[in-house]
Amino acid sequence: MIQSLLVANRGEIALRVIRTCREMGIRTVVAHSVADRDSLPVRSADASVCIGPAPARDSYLNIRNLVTAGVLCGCDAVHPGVGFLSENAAFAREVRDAGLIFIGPDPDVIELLGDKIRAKRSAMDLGIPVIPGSAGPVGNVKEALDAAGSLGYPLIVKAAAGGGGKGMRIVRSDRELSDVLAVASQEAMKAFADGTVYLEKYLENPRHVEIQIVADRKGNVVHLGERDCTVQQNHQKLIEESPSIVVTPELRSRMGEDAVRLLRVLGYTGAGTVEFLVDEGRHYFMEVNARVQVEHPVSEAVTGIDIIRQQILAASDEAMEFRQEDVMLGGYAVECRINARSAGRVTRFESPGGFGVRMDTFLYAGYFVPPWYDHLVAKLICVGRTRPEGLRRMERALGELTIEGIDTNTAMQRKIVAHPRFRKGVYGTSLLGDLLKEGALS
Amino acid sequence: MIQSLLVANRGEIALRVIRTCREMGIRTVVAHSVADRDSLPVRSADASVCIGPAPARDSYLNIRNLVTAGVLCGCDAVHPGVGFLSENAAFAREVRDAGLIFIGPDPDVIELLGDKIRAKRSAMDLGIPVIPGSAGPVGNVKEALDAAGSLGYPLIVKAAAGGGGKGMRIVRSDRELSDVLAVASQEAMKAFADGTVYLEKYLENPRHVEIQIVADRKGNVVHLGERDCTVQQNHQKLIEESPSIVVTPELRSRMGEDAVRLLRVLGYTGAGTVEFLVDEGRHYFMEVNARVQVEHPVSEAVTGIDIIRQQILAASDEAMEFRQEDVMLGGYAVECRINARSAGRVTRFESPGGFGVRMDTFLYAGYFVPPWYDHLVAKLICVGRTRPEGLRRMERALGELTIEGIDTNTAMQRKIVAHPRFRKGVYGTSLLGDLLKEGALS
Amino acid sequence: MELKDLYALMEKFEKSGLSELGYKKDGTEISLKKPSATPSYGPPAYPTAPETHPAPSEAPQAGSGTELIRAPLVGTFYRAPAPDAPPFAEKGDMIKKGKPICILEAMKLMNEFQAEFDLEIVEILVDDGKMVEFGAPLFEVRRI
Amino acid sequence: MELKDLYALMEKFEKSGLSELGYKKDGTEISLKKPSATPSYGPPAYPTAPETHPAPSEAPQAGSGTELIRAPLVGTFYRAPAPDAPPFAEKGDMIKKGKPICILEAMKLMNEFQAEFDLEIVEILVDDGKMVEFGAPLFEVRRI
Repeated sequence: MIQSLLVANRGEIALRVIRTCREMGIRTVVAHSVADRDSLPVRSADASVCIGPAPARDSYLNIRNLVTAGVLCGCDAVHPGVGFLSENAAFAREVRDAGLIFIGPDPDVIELLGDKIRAKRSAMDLGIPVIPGSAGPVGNVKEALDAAGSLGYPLIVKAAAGGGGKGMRIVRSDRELSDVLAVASQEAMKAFADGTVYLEKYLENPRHVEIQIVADRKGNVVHLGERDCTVQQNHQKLIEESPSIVVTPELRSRMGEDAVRLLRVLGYTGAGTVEFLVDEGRHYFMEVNARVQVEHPVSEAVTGIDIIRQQILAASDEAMEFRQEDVMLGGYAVECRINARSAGRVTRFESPGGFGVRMDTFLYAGYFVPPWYDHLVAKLICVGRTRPEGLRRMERALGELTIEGIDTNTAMQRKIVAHPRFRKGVYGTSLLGDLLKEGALS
Repeated sequence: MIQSLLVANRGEIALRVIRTCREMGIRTVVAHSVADRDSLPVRSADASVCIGPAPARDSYLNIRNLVTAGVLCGCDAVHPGVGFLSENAAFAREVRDAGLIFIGPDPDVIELLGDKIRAKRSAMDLGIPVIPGSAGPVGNVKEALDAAGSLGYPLIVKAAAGGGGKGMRIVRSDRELSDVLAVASQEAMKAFADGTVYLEKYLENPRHVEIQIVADRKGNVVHLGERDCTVQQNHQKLIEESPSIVVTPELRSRMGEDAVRLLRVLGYTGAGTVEFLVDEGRHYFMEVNARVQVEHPVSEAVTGIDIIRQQILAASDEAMEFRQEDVMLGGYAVECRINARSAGRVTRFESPGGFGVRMDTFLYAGYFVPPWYDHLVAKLICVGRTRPEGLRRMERALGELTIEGIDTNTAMQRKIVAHPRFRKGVYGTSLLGDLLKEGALS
Repeated sequence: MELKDLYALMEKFEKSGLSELGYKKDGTEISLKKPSATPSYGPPAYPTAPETHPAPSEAPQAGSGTELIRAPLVGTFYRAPAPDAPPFAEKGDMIKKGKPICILEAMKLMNEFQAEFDLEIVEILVDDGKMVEFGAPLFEVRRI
Repeated sequence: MELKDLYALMEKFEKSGLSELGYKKDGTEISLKKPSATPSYGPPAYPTAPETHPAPSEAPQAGSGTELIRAPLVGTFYRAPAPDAPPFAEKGDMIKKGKPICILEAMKLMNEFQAEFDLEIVEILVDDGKMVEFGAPLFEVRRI
């Protein structure tokens, strides 16, 4: 069993990992940049080590300093959190080569899943439905136009190494395709050091639904139901729910089984997410996130399972504490991401509380939110026996959340949660853009 | 359905009621004393009304002002919370006579259950096991000695109208009994304006286990499992758990059925608790608390049922939202009561968070804890799949709880939760006294 | 001015409701100041601002030479013994100690309140028939 | 006014709730002021105090005329190129720009660090073989 763990991340996910480690009796060392010296994770951990200056490329992305810190601080494992190096195969390899346990899947699996084209082919090989697209990368305009001819518009140009909307373009004609191909490729090259792009049929307004997987090293692969992450702003998730209002028990089984089959074949271990688009009752494989996700508490709420604990047990070669048939999906859970819109000192912070409310945050009164990193500052999770009950609770809890000194999206989240279209549940990924256009959120 | 509700209480229970009302779309008016003008419940409610000066007898116990406030503020219901007037039949009658709904059982039922001797007889009539004792009140020393002769020592002298340890005395000989009878009666008279006392066999070190009941006005009476409240200091509960480590599924059914039978026969409605002592695998009826209890969140955690909501639905003549067979007891929950040991200004307050943690408190940084009222300032509830998991989480969460400016029992709670004897689970109501004597908590 | 005079002044000033004091006489100059009420503690500002009831007891303040008569219970404020009767007191009236000045109705009981001393009604602070909470100012009066 | 009077006044003022005091008489001028009570922000004090690593970068501070050379990476600090070799630098040594002063080992790589200017070693702040975090002060030096 792991005795001492380096947390190679910051913010709420670092605190999240520290909390589970404390409950498991694991010593934590948190790696931090100069800007995060006074952060709550640093104060909460058993020890801390400064690994670089404020800019992430020199600290949280500094593989050499992170691995050295893990070794010299006497850790036997490294948790990469989310973002930063969490899906970086080279980092996972360096951690392993230094004799430490990387909390995540094997580097080769990370690498394969990081290539969106290879991941999609793996799914296709298993007969998992995928969105029709080019068979592989499109190297030039001619190849692209040929593929487009047989697929039909609208299409989406995607980066093979991508994520987060970078290198992504929607095109509706040969002309547009010819125009953006080079731009998308250059953007991909800049973001991921890999300019490979491919084409996919563009679904106009689908639901984004993903399956949470946990897998150990004894061959157990279990899914924890789905999360509906359809409410997105510029491909960034804002609100996540489980169960999804559009997923029937039959669809849940099909998606769950597809996700389990895929990750079993790939020899995946730890926590991972298989992302699908759902359109008119059908699901299409999109990609795999080879790490724990920001929205994992939603699945924890409906299953009662601590996903970070399962990651750590899997990495320790321990068997999972349950089987698929033990996983009971109960009630409804929803998460609102609270994002900062400005850096600055938090002058007042009051957390919501009471029945069915969970708060994950690294904020405290007096904390200075630095301008260097991701804008996520808190995750508010509410449960209910039903979706209406859970959403009423979320409205109530958002009303209690008080953050002063910095600007946040709390008011906008309240408006989304209260909006009749969101409440009714009939919408696709365009919901947020539509509401913004209508001025319904201002 | 109730539209507008007067909260005739303060502190965390007032906030608890306001939260559920907000989720149900019910307007809240909170009644407050002069001392509570700046309290979080007052700020959180839709409206507030000052009903008297700081001392509770002139404000929170002032029936005339409370009922008048409810009527004049346009409320159609009154929630009495816990303590204060929550088990006062006269208050319930005044509320009803003023044309408002009292959130609780009928005044006659409150009155019957307030008389511990009558309540015990009701249980005996149904064949529910009770602790052997005098058949009724003991009016003088001769009656008492006669009863003691057939019962045998040790015995406990109890006030018929009592609760909270007042008028209670343990006696181990005729001599002691003769000595304390008058004292106990006087104490009872002073505390409850009724000097009636009776005798019961004294169980040396039992478990305190209670059954949570919810009942509607359509004849549905359902139990939500048990709470183990064995960890007590001077008859004041400190830590509550569900399920109890000493309750087998068979015992749970027997206790649950006994509790349901009793409250069904009495025509009980709303939320109530049937308290038992458990000794060597057997349960003995003790009394009924005709109100919601401080520790109700423990049962909410293991059932997913909002008990305050059920109270309000029952009082509105709505049918319960579930049947006994729908109630699934899942996992484990524990509550630690955080009590202030001094009044004063809270200079820093940080709430614990993360998976499996619920916080109910009316504290905030800058709040002045007044010296006038009950010392309970926060309730920390943790869940886990098992007792060890839930207790590890509680230890972690207590470690995160930061309250500065006033003295609290947080450190003592951490020591209890961490103590091997508590962890092992083999103890009775004397646990806390024993640990204090040993110096294990200082 | 001697130091002991200064000490006495400091003490008086501290107990007063003043925040600053300046004094200058015959070459003596004194200035005193209290800390401004930092830090700005207080409960969180909830989006739903609580309604306030008629005449909350914070305001208004009594003027110089006057004092406030406050509601000793929660009830409905009546200025007259019956709907068609003239009010007990009008602005400017002189009321003898023991004479009724208003009624507070609570739980269908009409509670008559009398002047506790000879007084002049400077201002009537609540409208007839309105609810008052405990401590709400009813009249601004001047002792006579 | 004598000094002892001033002392007495200071004491009284300190104990008082005042924030400022000015006094002027016969050519004597006194002004007293307390620090403003800004809210004491800062992270919560967790019961488990975090361990600190050797030479946290807050302390020590460079003295007057000297400066600190800090660790540019996380690693193990070595004063000599090999266990049996003499140290690159001792306290009091004058080191020419470009000459090695220490090694930081990270991921089995020995990273040699050179003096960036001519300098005198005033103090060696880390023990040989100890771990240093990013920014940890290694040497206090004086430019020459």
